[in-house]
Amino acid sequence: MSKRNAKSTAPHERSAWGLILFRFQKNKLAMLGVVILAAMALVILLAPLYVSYDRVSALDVLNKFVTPCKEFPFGTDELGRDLFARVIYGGRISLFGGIATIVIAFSIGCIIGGAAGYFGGKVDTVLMRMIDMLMAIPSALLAMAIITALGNGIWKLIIALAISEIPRFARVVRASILTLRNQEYVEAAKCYGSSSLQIIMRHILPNGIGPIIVSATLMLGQTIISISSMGFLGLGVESPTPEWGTIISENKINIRYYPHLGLIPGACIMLAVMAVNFIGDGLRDAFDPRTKN
Amino acid sequence: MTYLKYIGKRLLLLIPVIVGITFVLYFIMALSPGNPAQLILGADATAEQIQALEEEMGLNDPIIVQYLNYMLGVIRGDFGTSWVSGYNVLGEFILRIPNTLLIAVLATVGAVALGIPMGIYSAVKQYSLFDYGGMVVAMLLFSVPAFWLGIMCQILFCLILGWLPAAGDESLRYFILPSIVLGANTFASMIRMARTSMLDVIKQDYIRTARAKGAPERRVIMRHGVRNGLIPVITQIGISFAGAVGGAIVTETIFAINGVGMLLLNAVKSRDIPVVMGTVIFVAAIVGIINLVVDLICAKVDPRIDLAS
Amino acid sequence: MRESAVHAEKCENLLEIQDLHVQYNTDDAVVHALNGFSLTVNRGQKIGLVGETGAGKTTCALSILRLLPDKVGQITSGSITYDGEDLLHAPTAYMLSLRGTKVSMIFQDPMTSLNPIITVGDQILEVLDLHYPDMSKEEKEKRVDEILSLVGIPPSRKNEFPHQFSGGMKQRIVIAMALIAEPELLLADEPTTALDVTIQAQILELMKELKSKFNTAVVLITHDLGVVAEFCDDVAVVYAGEVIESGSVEAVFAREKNHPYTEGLFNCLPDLSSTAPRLIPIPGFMADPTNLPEGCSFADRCPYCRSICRSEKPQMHVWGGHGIKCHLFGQKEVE
Amino acid sequence: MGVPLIETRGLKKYFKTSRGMLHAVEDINLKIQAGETLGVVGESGCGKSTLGRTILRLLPATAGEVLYNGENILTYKKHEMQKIHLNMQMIFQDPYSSLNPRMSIANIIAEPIKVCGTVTGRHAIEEKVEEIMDLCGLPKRYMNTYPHELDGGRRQRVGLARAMAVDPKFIVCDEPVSALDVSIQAQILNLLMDLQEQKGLSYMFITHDLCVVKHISSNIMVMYMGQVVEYASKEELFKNQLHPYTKALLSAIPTIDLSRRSRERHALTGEVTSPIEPAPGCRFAPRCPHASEKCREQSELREVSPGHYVSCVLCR
Repeated sequence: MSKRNAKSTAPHERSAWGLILFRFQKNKLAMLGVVILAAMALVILLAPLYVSYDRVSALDVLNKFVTPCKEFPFGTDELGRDLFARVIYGGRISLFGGIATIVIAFSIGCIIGGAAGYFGGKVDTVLMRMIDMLMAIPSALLAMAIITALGNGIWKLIIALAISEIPRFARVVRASILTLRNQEYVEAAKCYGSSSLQIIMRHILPNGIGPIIVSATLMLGQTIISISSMGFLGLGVESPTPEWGTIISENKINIRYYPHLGLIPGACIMLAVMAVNFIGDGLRDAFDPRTKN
Repeated sequence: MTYLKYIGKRLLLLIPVIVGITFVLYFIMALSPGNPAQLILGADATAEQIQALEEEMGLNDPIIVQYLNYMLGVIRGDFGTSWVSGYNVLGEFILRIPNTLLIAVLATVGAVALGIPMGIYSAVKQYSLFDYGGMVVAMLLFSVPAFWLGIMCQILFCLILGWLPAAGDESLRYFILPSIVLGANTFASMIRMARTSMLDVIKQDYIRTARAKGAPERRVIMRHGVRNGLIPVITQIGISFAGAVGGAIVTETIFAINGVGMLLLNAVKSRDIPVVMGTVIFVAAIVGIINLVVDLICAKVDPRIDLAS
Repeated sequence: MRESAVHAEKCENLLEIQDLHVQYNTDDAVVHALNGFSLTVNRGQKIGLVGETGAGKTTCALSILRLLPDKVGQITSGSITYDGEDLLHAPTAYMLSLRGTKVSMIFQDPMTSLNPIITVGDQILEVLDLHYPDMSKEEKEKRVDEILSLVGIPPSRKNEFPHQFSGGMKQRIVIAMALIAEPELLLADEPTTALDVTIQAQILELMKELKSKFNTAVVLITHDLGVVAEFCDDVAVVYAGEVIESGSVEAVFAREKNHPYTEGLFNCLPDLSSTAPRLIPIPGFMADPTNLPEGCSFADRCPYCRSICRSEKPQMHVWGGHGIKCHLFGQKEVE
Repeated sequence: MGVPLIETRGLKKYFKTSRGMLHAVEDINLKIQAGETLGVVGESGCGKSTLGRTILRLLPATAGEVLYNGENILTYKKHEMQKIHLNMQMIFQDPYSSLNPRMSIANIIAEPIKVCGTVTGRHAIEEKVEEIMDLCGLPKRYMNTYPHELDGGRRQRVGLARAMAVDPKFIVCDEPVSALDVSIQAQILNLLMDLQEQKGLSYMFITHDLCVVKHISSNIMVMYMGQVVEYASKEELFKNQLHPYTKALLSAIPTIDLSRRSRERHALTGEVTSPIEPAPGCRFAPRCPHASEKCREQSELREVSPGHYVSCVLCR
């Protein structure tokens, strides 16, 4: 008898959220992702404290193609611009632009998908027809078509990418609401007279948010890649505005002889995307432990 | 017969989708700043010349009339002419689509042919060295931007090693590297999808039933596991192919392949709206047909799918 | 060892499980699923294995076929002997030749236990493909047709897929698959739980018929005492991974002498013929399989619990085939 | 007898399907007096759950009336619905999906009180929750636990506590014990009966298990493919069941009574199909051992003896 209550297994006495957090924290790769992403975000956000923005476009013909050294930690490019400053300030667009895109796509996708899933019927049919329409075109093409209309600019790029990602969010949200809508606890809530808003806020959102956050995270990775690809193609952001993709694009021909010009911004993209993907995978396993093992 | 009826129905359903998307795009583009007449005639055109051209192009009509005229043209197979080059949009597209389709198909087929078996093997040998290795490769390829991978491959295999040509589209050899670069992402997602799907299937009751029948492990996996595990992966192939067509823009730029991607990129940069519109319509149609083919394959593999309903 | 399988004189005891211990090693804890599980099945016997969720009934069946989940399920001690052959140490090839031919199994949920993308005919035929490679294609097809009509499915439907059949029909197909090789032992894991009562009656009736036709021994795993009373000759009551009472259905269901747990089960069962206004529930919950008590695992819930029950595991006390594992019966004459 | 607490008149619920109209609930007339339990028995797909949900307006009725104390609640406007919520509640089959996994036990029970506003003030609500938990046999220490930490029996108690939180008069119990082991099932059944005695509750007890229904009901309604085939008091039904389906259902139940082992069984052949665009006449006829030409006529529920209704042409 004595040993009965002696051992308490780890997940006991935790709320459902606590349990998710617990599982997430146990995932080493996911925690590594959090650390990497937090460090990158911090470095980028605090940039003004240690590198002046002027250095981004300050030409220095005497110091062309400097390989990484003490004075220029990331070296310089063919115009002698400080790659460190360019990469750090470029991160503002590549990383935070990606986050902004996802936030916009996420919000609008949630509203569209949520309305379609919760109200069903005609609302669903109409909204889903529109979503199907957008899905008929590869999202890269859609984004480019929208940029054609809007023209260049960081926010225009973000809006174009966000619009091209809305359909996928709307679908995930709708699917998760469709399964939750018929849960018995939702029926119980209707039984005691909860309004639609109460049901969505108290019952559907807390339970459906898991898979949506997971897909948002996994899509954030792809969006960071999309932004830098657009930058590389010269859409949305144009040289000399620093952005990880534009930096690689403007140094394209010199990378063979000065590899740091390609490796450093490339590594930044990969590191950020990988960190986000680790977090996404970790969240998925934490929300739905069945996918693991 | 059900197949033909289904195909017919799906193709008909494609029409409202394309009409809808052209409608939305046409309006956005019509409202965007910039004067096409100016664009066509160049900077040193006089105001009279511009006005005359605007009149001729119907730019002074209400947008809805312009749109209807455009769609009437589309129905007759006339997608207009490029504002920049003056060439026929349909002709331009037909000239370039083979190159794009070639790399997109090569990339997707290669990624599928390699990725699915690897994913399945990973699942069967879960937690083995192969499994971990496969996951690392998939994660890396999933996180690397295609343009960067493209440049790096170009430098390594073309410039340094000299194994393959770096740019152009003269022979099949030119397409090898672009296809690999374009297929990398699909390859990664195929490994991951096939593995997840297979892990899910292995846990199913019917797998246990097969074992209880006395089927050896190999047969259990090959006969009962793989076919079921493939179903969700096949659905993904259609999406991946669409992604590859979109991704071709970057690949074609890096390897200087004269395909639809390049056409579109140049059109977007010069705001050549007829070309953008035409390209989007054609690509939507191609993607729609590919998705139809994928759904037909799914129905073939999975008897639970009823095409009639 | 291998020779004994082809021994001319067959053992009387078809299956003998001795003191079996099985555990599941999960991420969080070690779950002790079977704790000294013993059971004997004779040829042609119909024995019911009754117990609640988590008692270890299914684990027992999976252990016999060595189909416990890879790496997680682990047999730690004990023995399983089938027809004189030690199954726990038999080579894989022997297990493969055993499964589906000599010992076959029916699973609980007919909805999921058939492969959705293979025709039902082919799934039944596969058993013959696996175990009778020399049989001609026509002969196999004929056998499939025969068994299908035997379980009440028109053979003309054999080219259809599982989703085209109702739940009851699927279970008939599963039974056909299990019986086509005419096994000596059938492990039926809750074969009727997922079905409606009228369909359950049909399936039980069918199993009875087929059982007498093939003289198959049946281990019927169920949580329903009524099903046992109607279908089985003998019964073994399982609690927390051990058989705590066993005997003929007549002896156990006479309700004269029972293990306190069995007694509790009878008392809390709403029955058609009983008129009691209130049921008498068993207090408390099943012992935590990750943390089993030292003594009798039922002690916590037992109305007759004494100090010895908390410290010492009870022995099986047997009277002419009726055994009860309880200290209460300790002082009384043993055998 | 006065006005029944719950009454339905010609209640119908049809669903649109790709193959036509599914007549899930067909023309149901029932009465439940205060303090009584109506057992609704039938196999899966017979429409018993749909009936319960239609009565509570969780599903919109296709036709007919639902009367609560003589008032048709199907015509109630949104603001009048509060009356229904305070008086009519439901408990569900699956103790796993019927509780919101993200809410603590106390919150789950407090939610209906807050939504309905029967008790206000944080302290008062907390007291009420404690009172209800005590009533349903849930120790106070579970207040801050979450559903996933409880076993099936305790979860089912939480589900019951949530329904009891607004002090309803009538509860629809949709298979509340089917997912539980017998020993736990007995606890819940006893609890339901205790609550009924203390609070004068009425139940509509939906189940496929005739043994359970016999234990808890005052009247029993047997459904088959959306229709009532037999409706009588418990004593009458078990003593003198008339409809061939009821007989078959009863004889199909496995019993622990060995003396009944060799009883004559009315084993049914065939299986239930869904009532999509059903032909008029008895829907049980295709499986009925006594079916004849007459069964194709419009069948209706007839009172064969006081309070005993049967829908079969054979029982005049």
